[in-house]
Amino acid sequence: MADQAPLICRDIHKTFDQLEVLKGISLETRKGDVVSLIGSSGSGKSTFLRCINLLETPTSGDIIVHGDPIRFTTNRKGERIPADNKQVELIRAKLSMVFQSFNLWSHMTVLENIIEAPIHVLKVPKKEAIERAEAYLNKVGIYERKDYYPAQMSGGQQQRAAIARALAMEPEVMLFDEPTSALDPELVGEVLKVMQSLAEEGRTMIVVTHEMAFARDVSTQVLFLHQGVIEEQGTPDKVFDNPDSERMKHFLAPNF
Amino acid sequence: MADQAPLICRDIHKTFDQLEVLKGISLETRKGDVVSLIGSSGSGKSTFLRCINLLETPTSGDIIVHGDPIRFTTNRKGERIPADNKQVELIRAKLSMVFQSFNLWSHMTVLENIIEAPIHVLKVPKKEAIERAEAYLNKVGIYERKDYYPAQMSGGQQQRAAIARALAMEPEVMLFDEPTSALDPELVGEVLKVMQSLAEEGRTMIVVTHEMAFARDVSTQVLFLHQGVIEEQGTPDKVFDNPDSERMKHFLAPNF
Amino acid sequence: ERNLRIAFDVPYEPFEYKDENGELTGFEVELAEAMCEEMNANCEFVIQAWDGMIPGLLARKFDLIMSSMSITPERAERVLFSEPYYNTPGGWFARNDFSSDVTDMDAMKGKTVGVQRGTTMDTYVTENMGGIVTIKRYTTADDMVLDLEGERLDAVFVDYPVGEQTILTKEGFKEVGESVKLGEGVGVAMRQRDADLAEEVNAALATLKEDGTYDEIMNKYFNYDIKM
Amino acid sequence: MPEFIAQWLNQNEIFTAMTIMEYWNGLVNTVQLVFLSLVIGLICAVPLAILRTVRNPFVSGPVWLYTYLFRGTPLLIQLYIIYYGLAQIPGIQETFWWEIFREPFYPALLAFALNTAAYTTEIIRGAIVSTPHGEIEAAKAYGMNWMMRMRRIVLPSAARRAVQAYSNEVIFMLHSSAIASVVTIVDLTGAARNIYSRFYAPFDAFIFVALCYMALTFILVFAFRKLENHLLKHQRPVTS
Amino acid sequence: MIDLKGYGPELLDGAVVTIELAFLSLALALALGLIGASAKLSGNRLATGIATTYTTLIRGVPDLVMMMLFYYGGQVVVNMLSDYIWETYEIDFFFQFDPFISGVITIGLIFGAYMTETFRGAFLAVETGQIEAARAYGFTRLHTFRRIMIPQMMRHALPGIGNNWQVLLKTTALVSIIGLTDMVRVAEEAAKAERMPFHFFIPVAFVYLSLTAISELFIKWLDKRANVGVIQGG
Ligand SMILES: Nc1ncnc2c1ncn2[C@@H]1O[C@H](COP(=O)(O)OP(=O)(O)OP(=O)(O)O)[C@@H](O)[C@H]1O
Ligand SMILES: Nc1ncnc2c1ncn2[C@@H]1O[C@H](COP(=O)(O)OP(=O)(O)OP(=O)(O)O)[C@@H](O)[C@H]1O
Ligand SMILES: [Mg+2]
Ligand SMILES: [Mg+2]
Repeated sequence: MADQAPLICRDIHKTFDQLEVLKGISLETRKGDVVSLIGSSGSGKSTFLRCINLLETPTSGDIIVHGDPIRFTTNRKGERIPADNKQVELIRAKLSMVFQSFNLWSHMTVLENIIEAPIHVLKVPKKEAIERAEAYLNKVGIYERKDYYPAQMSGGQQQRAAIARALAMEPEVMLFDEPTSALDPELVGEVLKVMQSLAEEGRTMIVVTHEMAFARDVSTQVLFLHQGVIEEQGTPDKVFDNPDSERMKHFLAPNF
Repeated sequence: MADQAPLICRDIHKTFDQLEVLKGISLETRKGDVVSLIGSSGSGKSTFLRCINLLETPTSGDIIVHGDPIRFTTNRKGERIPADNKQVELIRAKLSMVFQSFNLWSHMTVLENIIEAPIHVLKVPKKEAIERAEAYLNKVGIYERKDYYPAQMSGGQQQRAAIARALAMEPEVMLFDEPTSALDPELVGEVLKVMQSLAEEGRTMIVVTHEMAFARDVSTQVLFLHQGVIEEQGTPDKVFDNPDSERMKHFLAPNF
Repeated sequence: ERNLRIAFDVPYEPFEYKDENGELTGFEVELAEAMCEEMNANCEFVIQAWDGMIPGLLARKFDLIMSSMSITPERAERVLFSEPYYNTPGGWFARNDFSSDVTDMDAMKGKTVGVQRGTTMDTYVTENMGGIVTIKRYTTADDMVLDLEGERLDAVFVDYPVGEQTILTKEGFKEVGESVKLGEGVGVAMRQRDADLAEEVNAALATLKEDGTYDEIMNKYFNYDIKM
Repeated sequence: MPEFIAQWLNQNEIFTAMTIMEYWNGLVNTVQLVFLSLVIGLICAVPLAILRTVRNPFVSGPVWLYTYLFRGTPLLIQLYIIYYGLAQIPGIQETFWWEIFREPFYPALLAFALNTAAYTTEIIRGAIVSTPHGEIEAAKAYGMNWMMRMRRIVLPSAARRAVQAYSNEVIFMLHSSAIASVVTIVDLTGAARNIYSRFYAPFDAFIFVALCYMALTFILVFAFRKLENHLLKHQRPVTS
Repeated sequence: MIDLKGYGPELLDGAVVTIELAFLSLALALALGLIGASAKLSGNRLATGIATTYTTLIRGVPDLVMMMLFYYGGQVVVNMLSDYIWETYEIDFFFQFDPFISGVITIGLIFGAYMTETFRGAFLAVETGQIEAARAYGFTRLHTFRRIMIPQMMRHALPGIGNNWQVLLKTTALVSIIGLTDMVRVAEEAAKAERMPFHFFIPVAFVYLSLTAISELFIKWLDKRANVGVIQGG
């Protein structure tokens, strides 16, 4: 059980209207993996991440979370949809997402943001949820801000709160969609540092990022997407220092 | 008459509440002069320009437009105000202002914007006003946009329409307040080109600008303002290549 | 002995109103009491606002209406009326300075006349003086007094007892012209299906009119004849 | 078709030629009353709105008070005060004014016009103060005097911003006019009330006028949509 | 104090009726508004159609006509219903359609239509990111609606609710026409009996003025509270 892959994706395709955005993406993770998804804008990184936790429904392909394959069915219009909403909600609770624009709930304080899902989705008792929340707030270093509203904090603090919110679900896998790109350069560092410490603790993470230094130093696996296809995949050393694909070489050129 | 100075300012002071923004600015123009006003933000450039056409009333000092000194009086509160509103309106009609944010009248088409003041202020017959407007629209290169509304055009086109509107008054002096700083870099060029062609025609212009290349290449006189005082004044060659003032040297440093 | 519920809309002096002690009394109330005794019925009095009167009857909230309901063809379609048991005339009232003859159509031409909306007086004026006078319709008699005083009305044509109570009691008004007997009078209203009850009511009323009880009650409240 | 209508009219006790006539007169009264009060209200509102934007509190204060009072109280109360109050002014019955105000139409018109003028004043004021400052400055810089700026720049531009809110006000006025029937005016609602009290058939009487009002409302909505399309064309992107 | 000729207590009772009426209709309007807005945004063609018909019909008809329709017509419907029940089951059921109930229903229905539009706009103003975050954490639709959409929407809806409330308060005056003894009706009766219109209507006008003024302050306060966390707070 402990060795079971936390997340397996097989041949994910996604088409919007006419446009095929993902053309068969597969990914297998082991516990403790940190997967970096890199690629130019529009290559389908966000779409893939959103397919994983079913914010978008993949047009075809399988998603298996901790041995549990997601069941799909077809609705009256002929579209593929998840067969069982309960299952989707359960799966989502196991895959915590951290958004580019934080998406903290603006009418709740930081603490309320963090305990909301554990209490109402995981049915953790309130007292325990608060204790847990405070521990994670300490970990991301904004304990003293717990009673602030999101709008009263800087972007970096908001993103750290969002990470604490994701952590509080004690998820199998954490999904990050460009968690630092909405931040000022000075604030990027503090968020990356928190993420690095999570990686060191052995959390399974999938990170869409433009921070090549992070991808190279922290991840165990790097995926380079181009126009909906995996162009290059492997350890950071392999992908960054010895890429097979011309495109990958081209992609790296201006950044390094 | 033809040799009379189109605009003379003598020792203009302007105080807002406690703050003295202009501390004695003088300027004499000859016909065909292109005066560039440069200086860091808050140095009083806009305020000086607005004093010239009395959008602000100078606290002290004289303004003489084409030999006609503006008369001032004091109101009951002891503030200095123009003595004769009719005179102010006449003077303003002779000094056409082009604003940073264009300020086209949004409920009128471009053509209507241009003929409005000639017809209603200068009492030009409508037919003649339209002919004149079309000529100027041609000159600034947006004739085919004449029936568009401002909101339907790009910033560069709007600013060119605003210049045509100013030209249609056939003014003694044209005043420009940072006419390109609200534009995207690609659009700046088209507006500067129009202004250059006006300078070549021998129009008297006073231009507040951050475009050092324009100030150096096109103007006949450059004024460098600093904290409400003229720190440096002279031909562009003198001011840019041989500045006396330390401040001017410092101001130029990061730009070149 | 059986139970009957009778509805009144109070206050409508002198037909039904509450006296100083809060007791329900008045001409129709006493008549109803006498009628119940005659019919050997156990009566309960219900107070009901005018607008809900017919609807309340139809919904069996009560069984009879004895609240000065004039018999009209429109109402007769919805309820069953007894024989009429009284008929008050319509009276003309105006300010003291009014001097025209209300029956002289030439003199009345162009005058403004107030009536209560939907009453037999309304119908009478509408039918007989429609093109001649301007008719204004009001909800209550009180409304008319203010407009009469404010000279927006020249005269009003209302149920005589109402006029007597609300207009003549105030300064500056008088009765003008003869009062007019209108319509088919006032009857007891019942549900269409209660035809048996209607027969009993008619019989009881007839007895009361014959044995002098009716006159006795009437003379307590009126100094003119309203018997039918 | 006309035969069918005639037959239906014959069978129907409520929609007779006479009641139809009554409804028609009511419609005419409603339309007159609403139209006149809107026209008067708008004519008063424009100068009042301008005064309301003046910085001097002795000028704008009274206008503020007027709009506050009329917007803060129900129109029904205003109507009662004007209708009954006018008659109480000592000696008014001897003046020429009484010839006018003894007719209920005119006190109602006065109340409605004052009410809509107050709301319209605030709508126009809002539109005036939201005129882009730069556009006014540009007008100044081209030598336009105050009058001309108002007439040529501020008001036309404000009118465009006010038209949407004003169309709501017009519809509100149409709906509010239904209370005219409480002071004996036989407008559409008054006609319905008279007919109801004659026949005791609420649905026939009131649903019919409700349909009339709805038709009037839709005509107004349609007209204003056309007007907005025309006035707001400067905000639309060019097609082609 | 002005001499109210002994009508003081009645006027006070009337004011209480006015306020009760206003609050009950507000509650009904808010409920209808929420239902209406949810229906319009549900994506269900039938629900959207019903809600749209509702708002269009209501906004085409004057409040007073609607009120009379409910007051006079409502009773007829109740009667028909109770006749039917009597005839089929011999159960004597009756329900008096009094002016208060008609007033609450009418005003609630009318302002429910306006609230529908207010809420609809407010729901649309909620950022999609906020909802997406809820979905991403496994919230059910109902939970998302209750805990995220409603509180977020309320902030956007408050100004609109405030405006509607101010108009609603003044609309309550109309119930006096269908015979409810609210403040206006008492003043009217007193004015007629004493023949002193100014004496009674002007104080009532001032009660309305102070009610609207208090509401204004209260709404400002609420708005400030609702926006805590959005406007930079202490
Ligand atoms: N809901 C949608 N409907 C239609 N097209 C979409 C939708 N979402 C994404 N796309 C398209 O899918 C493609 C991939 O988008 P995606 O957001 O996954 O790219 P990305 O790799 O995350 O890029 P970026 O680095 O800019 O975030 C784009 O061309 C985009 O326009
Ligand atoms: N209406 C006013 N009231 C008070 N202070 C003013 C006013 N207008 C300008 N100032 C002040 O006067 C000073 C000069 O302003 P001005 O706009 O003339 O500067 P500027 O040289 O045009 O700067 P920029 O390059 O930023 O446009 C500033 O400190 C400004 O805050
Ligand atoms: Mg993306
Ligand atoms: Mg400036």
